[in-house]
Amino acid sequence: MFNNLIFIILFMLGFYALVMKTNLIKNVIGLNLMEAAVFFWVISFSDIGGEVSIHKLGEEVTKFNDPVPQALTLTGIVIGASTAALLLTLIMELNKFSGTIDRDQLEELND
Amino acid sequence: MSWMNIELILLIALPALIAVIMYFSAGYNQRARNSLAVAGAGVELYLVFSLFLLNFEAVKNSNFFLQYTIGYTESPFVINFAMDNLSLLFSLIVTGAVFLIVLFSTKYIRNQENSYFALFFLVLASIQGSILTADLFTLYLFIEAITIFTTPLISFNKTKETTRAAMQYLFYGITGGVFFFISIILIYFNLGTLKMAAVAQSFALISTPMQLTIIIFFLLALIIKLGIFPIHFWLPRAHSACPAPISALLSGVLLKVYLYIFMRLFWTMIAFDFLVELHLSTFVLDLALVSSLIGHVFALQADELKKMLAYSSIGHIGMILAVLMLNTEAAFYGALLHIIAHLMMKSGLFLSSGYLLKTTLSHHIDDLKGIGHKNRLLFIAFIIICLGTIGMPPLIGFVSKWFVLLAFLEARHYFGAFVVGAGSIIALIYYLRYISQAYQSVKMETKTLREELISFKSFFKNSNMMKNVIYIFTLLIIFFGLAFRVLEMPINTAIFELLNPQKYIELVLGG
Amino acid sequence: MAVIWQQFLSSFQFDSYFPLLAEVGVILTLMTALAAWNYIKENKFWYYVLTFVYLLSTLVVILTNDWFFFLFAWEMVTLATTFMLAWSDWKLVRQYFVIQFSGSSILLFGALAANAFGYAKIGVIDSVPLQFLLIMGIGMKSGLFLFHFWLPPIHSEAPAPVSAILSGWVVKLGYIFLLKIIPMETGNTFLFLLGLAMIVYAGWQALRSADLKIMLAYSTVSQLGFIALAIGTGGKYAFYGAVLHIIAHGFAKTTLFISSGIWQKEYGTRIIYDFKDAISRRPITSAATILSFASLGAVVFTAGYNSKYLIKSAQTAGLLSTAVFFLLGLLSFLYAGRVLYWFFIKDQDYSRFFADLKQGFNHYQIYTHDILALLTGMLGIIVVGFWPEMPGNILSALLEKDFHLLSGFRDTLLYLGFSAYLFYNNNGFKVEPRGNLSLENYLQLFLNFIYGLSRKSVKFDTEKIFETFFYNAIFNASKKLHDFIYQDFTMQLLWIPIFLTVLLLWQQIYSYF
Amino acid sequence: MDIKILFLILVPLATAFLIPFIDLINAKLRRFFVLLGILLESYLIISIIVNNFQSLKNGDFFLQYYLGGWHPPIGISLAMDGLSLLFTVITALSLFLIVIYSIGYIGHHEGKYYVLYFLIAAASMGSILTADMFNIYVFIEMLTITSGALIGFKRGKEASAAAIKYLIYNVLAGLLFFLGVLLIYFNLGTLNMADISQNFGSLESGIQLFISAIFLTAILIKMGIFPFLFWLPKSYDTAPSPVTAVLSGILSKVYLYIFIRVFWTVIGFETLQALNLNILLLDLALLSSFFGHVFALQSNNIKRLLGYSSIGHIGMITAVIMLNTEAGFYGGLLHIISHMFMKAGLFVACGYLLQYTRSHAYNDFKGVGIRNPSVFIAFIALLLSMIGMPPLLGFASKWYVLMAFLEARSYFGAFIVIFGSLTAVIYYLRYIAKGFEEVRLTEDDLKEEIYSRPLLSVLYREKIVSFITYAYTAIIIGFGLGFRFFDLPLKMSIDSIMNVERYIELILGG
Repeated sequence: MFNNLIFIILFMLGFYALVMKTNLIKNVIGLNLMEAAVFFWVISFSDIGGEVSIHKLGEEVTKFNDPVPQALTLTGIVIGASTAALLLTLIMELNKFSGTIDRDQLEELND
Repeated sequence: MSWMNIELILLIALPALIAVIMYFSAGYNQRARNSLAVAGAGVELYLVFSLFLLNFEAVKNSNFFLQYTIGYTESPFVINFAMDNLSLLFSLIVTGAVFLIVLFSTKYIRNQENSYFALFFLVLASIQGSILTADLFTLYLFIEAITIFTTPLISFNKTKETTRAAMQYLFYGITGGVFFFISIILIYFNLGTLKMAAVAQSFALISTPMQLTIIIFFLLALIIKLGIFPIHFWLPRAHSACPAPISALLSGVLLKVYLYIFMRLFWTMIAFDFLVELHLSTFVLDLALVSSLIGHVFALQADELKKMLAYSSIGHIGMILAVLMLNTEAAFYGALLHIIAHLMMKSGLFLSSGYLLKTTLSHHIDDLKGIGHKNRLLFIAFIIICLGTIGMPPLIGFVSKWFVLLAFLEARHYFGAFVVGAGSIIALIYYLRYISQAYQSVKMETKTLREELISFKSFFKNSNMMKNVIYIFTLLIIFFGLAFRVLEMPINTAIFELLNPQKYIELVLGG
Repeated sequence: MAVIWQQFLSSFQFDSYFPLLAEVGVILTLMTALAAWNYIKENKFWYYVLTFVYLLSTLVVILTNDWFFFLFAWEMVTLATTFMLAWSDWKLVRQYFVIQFSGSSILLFGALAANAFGYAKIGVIDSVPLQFLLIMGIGMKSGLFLFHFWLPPIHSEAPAPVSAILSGWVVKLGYIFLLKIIPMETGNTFLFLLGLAMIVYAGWQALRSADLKIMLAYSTVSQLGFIALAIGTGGKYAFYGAVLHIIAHGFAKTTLFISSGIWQKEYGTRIIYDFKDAISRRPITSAATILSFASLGAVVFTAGYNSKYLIKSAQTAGLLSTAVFFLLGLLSFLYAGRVLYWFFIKDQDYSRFFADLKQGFNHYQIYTHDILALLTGMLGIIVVGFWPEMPGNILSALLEKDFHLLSGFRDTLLYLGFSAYLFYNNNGFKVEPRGNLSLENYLQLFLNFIYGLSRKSVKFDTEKIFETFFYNAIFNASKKLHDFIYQDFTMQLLWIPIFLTVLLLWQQIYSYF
Repeated sequence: MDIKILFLILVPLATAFLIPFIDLINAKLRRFFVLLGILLESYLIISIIVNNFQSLKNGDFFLQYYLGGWHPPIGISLAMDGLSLLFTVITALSLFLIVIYSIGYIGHHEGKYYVLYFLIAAASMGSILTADMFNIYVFIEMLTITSGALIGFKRGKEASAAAIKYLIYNVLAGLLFFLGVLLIYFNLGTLNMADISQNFGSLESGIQLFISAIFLTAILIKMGIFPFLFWLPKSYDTAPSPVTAVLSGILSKVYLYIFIRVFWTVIGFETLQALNLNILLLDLALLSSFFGHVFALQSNNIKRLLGYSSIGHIGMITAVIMLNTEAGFYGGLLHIISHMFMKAGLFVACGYLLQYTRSHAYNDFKGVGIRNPSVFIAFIALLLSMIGMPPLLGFASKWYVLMAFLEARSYFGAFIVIFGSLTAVIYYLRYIAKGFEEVRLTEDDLKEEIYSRPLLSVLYREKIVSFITYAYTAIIIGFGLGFRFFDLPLKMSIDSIMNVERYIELILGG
């Protein structure tokens, strides 16, 4: 139960940063925080104390963690990184043109 | 009565074909194109007239009936045509008037003739289609086609105000179309069929509130299209913005087609007593009368000749609709006669105004000074037609006004009779306003005279064709004024057709 | 086509005195056509075409008993006479046409109402409201009391032969029609009162007018009053009186208007005071004028006396009716006599009368057509005067009617005395000449009023209601809604958690509703 | 085991990765290589249709491919049934047309543009064909990132702001989708759609509600239904018009497909009904359609207006599908097809018309109709078909949608459809009128206009650009008259939605 609790706290923190903060970069950080929370939750959920699920020749392995969530998290991390990179470049672009990255001053974001 | 008479399709396909040829005939010299247009309209008229003559006996004892169906049979999107006396009469007068209008416009239109004639013949095709159709879906198809094809014609000479008029016309046309669409879909939803005859048979099965909604939406659509009182303001702007032959086509011919559709919908399809028991007929009657009065009163203040003519056609259409709603034998006779009379008179008026306004600086009343002296004989023809619209005796206007008034008085509807009388007096006043303006002597300084003659040199070179068309209209009016009994036979058979839809139903379904 | 022709022919009705009236109409039109030969100079051909059309339609109006052809023909009469006015001034055409057209639409309304109420043919109509409606219809066209305002200006301005036709016959068609529809026995009291008012009012106006043609126009109105009175009283002799009066007044007024045309050509003015030594210059015209004025004033052996006597005899005998009639007779004698007084009596010197007469005859160039017209007019008055039952005694009922010529002679002498006394001491009612009446400004006033009305009515044109409603209202509403939903980015992002909670709690929310 | 499906995804992927190398050789070749790629793609689809035309005929069309040979419960598999065939065909057709359009339209950084474009192509093909939940997530994220980059393609203040807003929304949605997939995995232990739908019913209703709520929010954000329609109009406005054509034409339809697949085959409509979510969704979709049309009324920027109107239409389609009746699906799918062609056509035409106007604002739209008349007539034809004029495709689809609403007795839905077409008449006519207005180009206007903006497209490319608009109008009119042609594919896709058991039995049984 403990890992669900941490997941929810981290998720809410990230969401708070994303929604309430007016600085765009903080929003991106918040977004990554939410993604990290999900990855953490997945790994913690699927860890049953077993071996790493790499098959050594000749060895008999009884208990190993389920490899599928780990694969999912790997892809998730890749996707999170690429979205963050894209968002940050766009924020730099916006800053170049309008000089600020503060959501309140930027009128274009609202309409 | 063979099942598949090919003439009906020919009537619609021919103008469409000519339109296509016309569109791609940009390169040909003008004379070839004009003769093609005239030949096309002539063949169309010949076709309709031969239909009338060939089965003259059938028309006489009113069992004239042709039918044709194409398209996927089971889905609602089947297209079937049927022509009985009423549609034969209408298609006859419509094609006749359109033939004369084409004759006039070959000389009148000077630029972009190919797109003009292409659109014109497309409109003619859709008019024929909407007259001949026997099911609601094709009717909706053709009504939308008419709206779409007439809009570019209205904004033909590309000024700011004509485009505004065209846009307003398109907007109200489409909203009318949407209302029509709603009622069609409700009918299809309740009865499963869109064939007018089948709908007529089983219209009673629908629950009364649904009947009420269907009828109301039909009425709304037609009130918008006919330019009846609350939504009439687009009509003067649209009919005065377009070139003269087009405004003749619109207010002379097109309004009559919508009246025909009104008759077809509320007499053959939805039996008229549905309307009576829903007390809608009295409502529409009074609305039409108010619209007629409004039309005439507003015509008084119209400062442009064509706008005044458009307002007066609102007045006349309101009157015809009111007489129709009386639903008595005499009322139909008066209405049909007035439809024919108004068709001839209004097209004649618009064509002659087109010719007259070619020589003046602008359409405004102050610039009309002295045109009476300049083209003397033509203006006399204009006056004769005006007298006709007012209802002076030797002309057909008197005869139709007589029967309309008679119908009103027989139905003891005194307000209607008053509106007819007052309308013609007001009409006299605003016509006189323009006629007296035209006869004022104008001191032409040499400069304007010279400049005027040069600028219209090309126009006057071959303008006698235009004059002949207008003279033909005047002679027609005078001839029918004296010999209106000639029209009696077709009108009576049409009324007989209208009053008992059973014959139409079992002919369409049985056949 | 053939069908119409049979129906047209079958609708003619040749009973009682209507063929006689038709003949008189033909003669009068002939007279005016002759008079017009010299009067009308440019495009005569069209004038005679119009007269021919007018002649045909009057015959149809009088003889037909089918509503449609009756109205068709009467409209043609109006159309023909309207265009005849063009020879003097186009404005007249406009005025005359507007008024006649509104009159004819009322008449159309009445005729159709009668047709709708079951009177398929023009015949006696019993229901009084219908009679009233038809009288109103006739009113505008034939100058009944309330609608006679247009008659003097138009008849005085029109060219002489045209005003001759107008006053002589066109105005009377209405009364001929009334003869057909008003029941013989009862008559119509409303018509009776109208007639009385017309006689008095128009007579007084005629007395006060200095211009010859205006005086003639007003006298037409007052004589029409006599006809209306006759038809109003009802009874065989009253109707015969009306017929006779129509004929007598027709002849008299046509000759008078033709002669007024000649006087105007001769003297160049229409004011009666400056007609000097008329007899010597125009002997025959003055003879005709004297005779027709005498018939107008109901001098004993002229046509006017017979008809007026018949009308008087038809009244309910009694002191009041005889006194009233004596005064009415005196009034018409006065305005007729006044003109004669100014023409021939007031400060004219007849010292070298015969020399002037002889000189007048030989050197003035005499227009044969005018003379012929005047002679037929005089002949008509004399014939009606001496044979009230018409040659070939068509009006056979008048054969044994005793016209008390002796008492008539006595009345004429009394009238002569009274008028001589009155002319002598208030100087022949000399009134300074008013400018000739014209309807133009009244009509223009009326038209501008109507244009103003319609311009005001356009203000609440539905277009503005629809346009403002459709475009502006909808756009503003959607703008407001858009701004309300689109507050700013944070608000928009907050929608996500809100939506998630709504979804999760949906069961409860749904069960709540 | 049919390799062709895999190639459907691989071909655009390969073209995307090979384009930079082609650039190295010489830039001229790139345009032909791109054409080659898209032609290969369409060849593949045609061959699929031709090969199993017989099975298409008698309705039991089904293709399957197991990646790496592993059978369903473990391996990732691609499946193509009637519905996905329909969507693949129309997406490929639209992609084909838009590629030709963008050859004519895009002037700068063509290489980057085509890479992103073909990635989108691959991702959309992939998400239509996969039968595996996580695989859908991957393709969705691919779509988000590439379309985000394409929206920000024009490097302006507006474009980057729109891209940021778009990305924030969609990445968040992607995250929620990922959460949903994980939840499914932890509860059911499998990721294969057929497997999940088989025993999704066994879960108790609390978990079912939570999972469907998460999926619902994710997909609604992506589709742009009411609470989350804020990113859509802005991104349509600033993106270059071939990109908007792709976004509105293809992407929204792909998300609709995912919506159908997730809620009909995976989660199953009965669970939604049990949770009464379908009523909420129906009303929400109708509300979103209402808002879409109302907001379109007030927008004075042509592309944003088209964005709002596509929100309206998407809302209407989802509502019709939510009715879950035979006629509902028929109307919905037909409207998806017609809306795809109309919207893509409109944006293509818009791109052409707005080339020389100063901005997309309403009063800069002045005189556009007179400057390029023939394209404007095509533009009006497309607008008329959006309103629902009879001879055009829009009318047929509106007819069936309205019939579906009436049969299902949801009169509010019918009202919204009518309201939509009535408001459409108003706001489209406003622009048509503006287009025709005379514009008195004064001397300096002309000078300022021509030299101020970089010439996006080279002149000889004008022909291709206007040609595509005529192609779309031809499709509209052609199919408008012959819409019966869609009867067979629609019937097939309806029964592939309706009976989920056949889908499960085919995938697991195979």
